[in-house]
Amino acid sequence: MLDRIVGTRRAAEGNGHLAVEAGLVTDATQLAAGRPTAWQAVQTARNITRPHALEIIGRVFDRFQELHGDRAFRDDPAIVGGIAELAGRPVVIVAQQKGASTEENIQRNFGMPYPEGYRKAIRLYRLAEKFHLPLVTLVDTPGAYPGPEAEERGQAEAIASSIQLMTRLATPIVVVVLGEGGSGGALALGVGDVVLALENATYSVISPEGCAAILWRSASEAERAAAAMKLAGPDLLDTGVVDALIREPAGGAHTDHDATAAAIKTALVAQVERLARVPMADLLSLRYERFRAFGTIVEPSSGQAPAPPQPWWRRMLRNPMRGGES
Amino acid sequence: MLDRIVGTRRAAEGNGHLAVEAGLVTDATQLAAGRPTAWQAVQTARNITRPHALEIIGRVFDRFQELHGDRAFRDDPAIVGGIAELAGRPVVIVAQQKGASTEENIQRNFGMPYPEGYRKAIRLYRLAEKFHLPLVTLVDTPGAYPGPEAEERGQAEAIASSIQLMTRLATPIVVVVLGEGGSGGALALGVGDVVLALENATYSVISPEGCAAILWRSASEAERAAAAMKLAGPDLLDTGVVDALIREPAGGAHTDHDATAAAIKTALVAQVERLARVPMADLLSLRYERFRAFGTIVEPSSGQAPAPPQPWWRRMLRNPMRGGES
Amino acid sequence: MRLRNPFGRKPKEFPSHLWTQCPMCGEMLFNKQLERNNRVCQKCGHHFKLDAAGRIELLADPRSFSETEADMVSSDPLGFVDSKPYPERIAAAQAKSGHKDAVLTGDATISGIPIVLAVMDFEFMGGSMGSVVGEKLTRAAERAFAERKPLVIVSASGGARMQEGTIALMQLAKTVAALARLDEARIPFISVLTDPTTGGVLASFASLGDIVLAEPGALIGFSGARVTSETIGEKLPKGFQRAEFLLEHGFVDQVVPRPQLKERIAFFLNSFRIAGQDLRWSL
Amino acid sequence: MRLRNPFGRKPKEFPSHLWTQCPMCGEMLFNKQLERNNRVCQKCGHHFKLDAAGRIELLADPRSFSETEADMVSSDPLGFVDSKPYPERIAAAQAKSGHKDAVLTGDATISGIPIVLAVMDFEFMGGSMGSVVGEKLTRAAERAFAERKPLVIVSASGGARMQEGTIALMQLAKTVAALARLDEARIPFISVLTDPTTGGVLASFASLGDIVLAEPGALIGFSGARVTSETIGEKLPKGFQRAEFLLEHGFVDQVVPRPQLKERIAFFLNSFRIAGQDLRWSL
Ligand SMILES: [Zn+2]
Ligand SMILES: [Zn+2]
Repeated sequence: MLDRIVGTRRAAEGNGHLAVEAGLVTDATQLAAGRPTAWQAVQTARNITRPHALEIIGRVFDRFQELHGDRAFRDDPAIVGGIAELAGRPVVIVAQQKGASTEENIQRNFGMPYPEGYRKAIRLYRLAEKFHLPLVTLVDTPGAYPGPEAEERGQAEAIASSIQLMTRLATPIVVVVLGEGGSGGALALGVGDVVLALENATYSVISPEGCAAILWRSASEAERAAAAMKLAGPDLLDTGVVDALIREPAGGAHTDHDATAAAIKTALVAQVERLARVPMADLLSLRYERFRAFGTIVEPSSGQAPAPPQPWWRRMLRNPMRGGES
Repeated sequence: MLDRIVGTRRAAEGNGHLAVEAGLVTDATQLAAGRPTAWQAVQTARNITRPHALEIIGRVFDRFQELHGDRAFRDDPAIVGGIAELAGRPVVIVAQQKGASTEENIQRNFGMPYPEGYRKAIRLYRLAEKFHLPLVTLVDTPGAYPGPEAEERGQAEAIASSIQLMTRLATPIVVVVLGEGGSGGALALGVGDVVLALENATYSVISPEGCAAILWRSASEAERAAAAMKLAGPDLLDTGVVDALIREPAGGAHTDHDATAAAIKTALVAQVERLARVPMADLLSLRYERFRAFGTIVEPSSGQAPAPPQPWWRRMLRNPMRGGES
Repeated sequence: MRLRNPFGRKPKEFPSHLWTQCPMCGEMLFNKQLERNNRVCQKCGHHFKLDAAGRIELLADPRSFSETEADMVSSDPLGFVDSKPYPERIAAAQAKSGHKDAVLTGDATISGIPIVLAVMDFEFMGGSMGSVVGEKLTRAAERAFAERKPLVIVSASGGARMQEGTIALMQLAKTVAALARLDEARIPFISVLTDPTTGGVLASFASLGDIVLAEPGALIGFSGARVTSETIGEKLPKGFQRAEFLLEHGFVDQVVPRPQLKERIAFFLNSFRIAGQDLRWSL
Repeated sequence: MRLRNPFGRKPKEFPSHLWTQCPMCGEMLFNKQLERNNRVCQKCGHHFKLDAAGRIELLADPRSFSETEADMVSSDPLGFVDSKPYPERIAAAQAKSGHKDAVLTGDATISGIPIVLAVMDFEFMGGSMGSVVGEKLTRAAERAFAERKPLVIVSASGGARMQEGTIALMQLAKTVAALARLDEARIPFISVLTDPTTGGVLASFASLGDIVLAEPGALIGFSGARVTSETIGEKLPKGFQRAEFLLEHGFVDQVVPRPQLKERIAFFLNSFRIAGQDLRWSL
C-alpha cells in the first residue's frame, strides 16, 4: 500500500514529487535505532509543549483565514478550519486544536470535539469540494468528547457522517497526524488520499488507559496496552495506517516548532502537488481502495484475501502525467 | 400563472387531470357571494377544532409511517413527516402540526417549529429526492418560533436552507396550506410545483397582530391589517400565491373533517399524478419560473416587467405526454 | 419584521452639519473625519450605519461600479394604506435617500476581480424587501450565473416589506431560487451582514453565503428582539442577536471590522477563483 | 468500547433449561414460550437480546437466507495478548456462539423483496468489529451495490475490537466507504439498532441508514456510559442512551417493537422500490 500511495521506494521511476526527497520515512527500518517505546511515543504525542494545529498552520501556510461555525448550533473551538495558501496554492484546512496551557485547554476542551465540531468540519469539507480546493487535515485529539451533551447532540452520527463525506469528497485530501490520533474522533478527520504522521504521533482504536481498564481491568496497565495495540509511528507504517512518517527534530517536535513545521510543509507541498495532477475519478477510486484494503482475514474456502488494487492505479499514481504507460 | 400551473380553464384541451374536475377553485369569482372577510378567514384558519395535519394525513393517506428527527439535535413535534401511500403511490409527507387541545398545543408548541423542525424537514426532502418519492407538504403555522433558543440554533438559517433545497429538489412537490400560512416559517414548507390552499386558509408576510402593532402602533387594529395585507384565499388566488383553492364544507373545515380530507385527497391525487408525468428538468424550470414571477415592478427605461414564461412550458404542462405539440 | 432596538438603548446620534456623538463611547466625532474613517468611531471602533453609496465606495474599486436596474420602482400591488398610502411612503423614502428603493445593484471589481455587487440601504424604509429588492437581487444573481462572476450582497434590512403583503414574502423564495442556481454552478456568493440584518432577509439569501461575514456589533436575527422578548417575557441576554453572538453560535464565518472588509472579500474570491481554474478537477 | 451496564442494574437472568426471569418485571418466563415470542417478555414487553440465528428467523422469509462468507475468520494482526491471546478468545467465542465471528451476512428476501442482510451477534466477543466484521459488511454493501439490492444491517455491538488495534478502527472507514457508494447509487440502506449498539459501530455504518430503526429500550450510544459518567462525575439522567432517548434527540426514525419489525422494514423497502421504478424521474 505504501508504494501505491506514496510511491517512494521506486523514486527513480517517479514524477519527481517523492517521499524520499520530501524527507519522509516510509519504512520503519529507516528510523534510528533505539527508537522510543510505544509508551514514550504516547507521552511525547501528548506533551503540552508539542506544536499544536494553529502553531503548525501559522508556520506552514500563508494568509490563513479561519472560518467559524457549523451553521446550526455552535462554533466548536476544539476544531479549527479555514482557507490559506500552501506555497501559493489555496487550500482548505481542518484541524483539531489542543491548548498549550491549562487555560487554553479548557477553552479547547483539550482537543476533544463536540458533534458541532465535526459538523463544522463537514461544512468546510463541502466548501473545499465546491471550489476545488485541496483539503489538508491535521489530527490531534485524545478522542471525541464523551460527555452527555455530546451524546445528546449525536457524537456518533457526526463522526459517521464526517467519515462518509470524506470517503467520496471530490478533492485531494492529505491527512497529517500531529499528535494523538484518538479513535473515531480522529478518523472523522482522517480519511485521505495520503495519511502522514509525525514520527512520534500515535493512532489508536482506544486510549491505552481505556484499553487497559477494559482488558487488564486496571488503568495502570496502560503502558502494556500501548505496546500491545501497536499505536506508534513505526507500527502504523507496518500496518499501512499511515503512508509515511515525517521526521521530528532530534529531541521531539516540541524542541523545535519551526523545524517541525518546515518538515510538514515540505511533505504537504509535495503531496498536494502530486495529488492535484491525478484525475478526480482515479483519486476517488484509489481512496476507496486505500481503506478497503485494511483487514487481516483468512478464508479457507477461497484461500485468499480480497483482490489487490488494480495495477493501472499504481502506474497512474506514480506518474499521473504519463497516464497508462510506464 | 394559474393556467400555467393548474391548467384548469382550458380543461377541454388538457390531459384529464384537471383542476375543475378535482373540485378546485381557480378564480375568486367561482366562490359563493357573501364570502367571509379577511378577519373571519383568520379566525376560521385558527379555529382549534379545524382539522390539523395528522387528522388530514390519517384520512387522506394510507399506511402513514412517521419518521422522526433531524439527526443532529432533537425531534421537533411541531413538524411531522413520514412516508405513506396516496391512492397506492408512496409519497413523503412533511407537515406543520398544531394541537387540537391546549395540552397538545403545548406539546406541539402551537405549531411553531424550532430550527430542528426545519432541519427534519430538510432531511425528509432529501429522502424524497433520493428515492424519487413525490413530496406533499401541509402548511399550518402561526410562524416559526421566535424565542431565544430558536435564535441560538439558527431559525433564519434553517428556514433559508429549507427554502433553498425546495427550489431545486428533484421530485414533484405539492403544497397545501391547511390553516395559517405564517410568514417565512410557512414558506420553508411552501415552495412547490403546485401550491393549493383550503378555502379559509391564510398566507401572510406577518401576522395581522404583528402588522398592526408596527404600522398602526396597536395590535387592536389587527382586523384592518388583515384586510390590508390581502391574506385570505380569494386574494391569494388573485396574486397567484396559491394556484387553486380547495373547497371547504359549508360551515368551514372544522364542521366536517372527513369531507375536508376527501376534497384534499381528490386534489392531491390529481396533482401528484399530473406532476409525476412531467420530465424532471421541466418541472424544475417551471418551479423556478413560478416563484421567479412574483413581484410588481415598473421599469421606466425598459417599460416592461420581466419576460413571461416561455410558451413551451405551458404546452408541456397542459399535456406532458404529447410533448411540444398542441 | 421591522427592526426594533433590542435593549431600549436609543442611539444618541445628534446629526449636525459638523459633529456626531458616538452612541457607544459618547465621543463627539467630526463628521468629515467620521466619513473619512468609513463611519467607524476612531475612539471605540463603533460601526455607524453606512448607506449604499458609502458601502460601494468602501468595497468597489474606484469608479468600477456600474449600476444596473437603477430606475426600477415598486408599484402598489395591494393598494396598501396604513397611516398613509404605500406610494407616499415610497416617494418620501426616495426623496430622503436619493435611491428608487432599498438596494443598489451593479457590476464592479473588488481588487481587480469582476463581481456582481448588491448593497442594501437601511435608510430606505428600513431596508425592507419588496418586489424591487427581490427583483434586483434576483437579476443580480442571474447575471452572476450567466457571466460566471461571483456575487457579493451586503445586507441591511428589517425584513420583508409588509406593504406588499404575501408578494413580499414570495421574494424570499424568488431570491433563494436564483442563489440555488449559483450554488449548483459553483459560483461563489459572499454574504455580508451589517447593522441590522433581520427577518425575511436573514431567513433567505443573507444566510446562504458560501462565506458569511458580519460587521462588529451588527444586530442580526430572525425575530425582532421585541417579539423575542415578549415571547419569553423577560430581558434577553447581553449581546443577544449581535454579530459576535452569531459567530459563537456558528452562523457567521468571521466578524470583520469595516477597514478590513474589502481585502478579506478579495482574499476569499481569489482563493475560489484560482482553484476553480484547475479544470482537471471538474470531472 | 465494550458495553457496560449503565445503571449498575445487573440483569437477573437465571438461565435454566426451562425458565428465564424477566429483568424488567421479574416475571418467570417459560423458555420455549419466550423463544416463540421472539424473546420479548409477554408481561412487560422487555426485549431480550436476540442472537444472529433468531434475528434471521425473525426477519428473513422462511428458508430465504443464504449465508455468504460463512467461513471467514480473523487472523491476529498484532499478536495481541492480554490475559489470554487473541486467537484463544476467538476460538472460545466460536465454540460458544457456533459462528466464526460477530456478524452473519447473506442474501435473503423480506416479504418477497430480495435484499442483502447482515445481522450482528453480541454473544461473539460483545459484537465487536474487527477485520472480519468489517470485511463481511463491506462485501455485503458491495454486493448490494453490484446487484442493486437494498441492504439491511442489524447492529448489536460494543464497538471496535481492541485486539486488532488501529486495523479495527480502519474498519469504520472501510464499511462507511462502501455505504457511501450505495448512497450515491440511491440503493436503500436500513439500519436496525438493537441492544446494545455503541462505540465504533454506531459511529460508522449503524448511524447512516436511510431509515434508522431501533428496538425498544436498546442501549445506543457513542461512549460507554461508564466513560460518560466518569467524564461528568455524576449519575446520568434516566433513560440516557436508550432507544427512546435517541428518538427524542432526533437520531432514530422509529422505535419499533420486535413483532412489527419485519413488516415495517418491508413497508419502507416497498416504498422505495415502487418509486424507483418510475424511470422518468431519474433525469
Ligand atoms: Zn465610539
Ligand atoms: Zn417483563
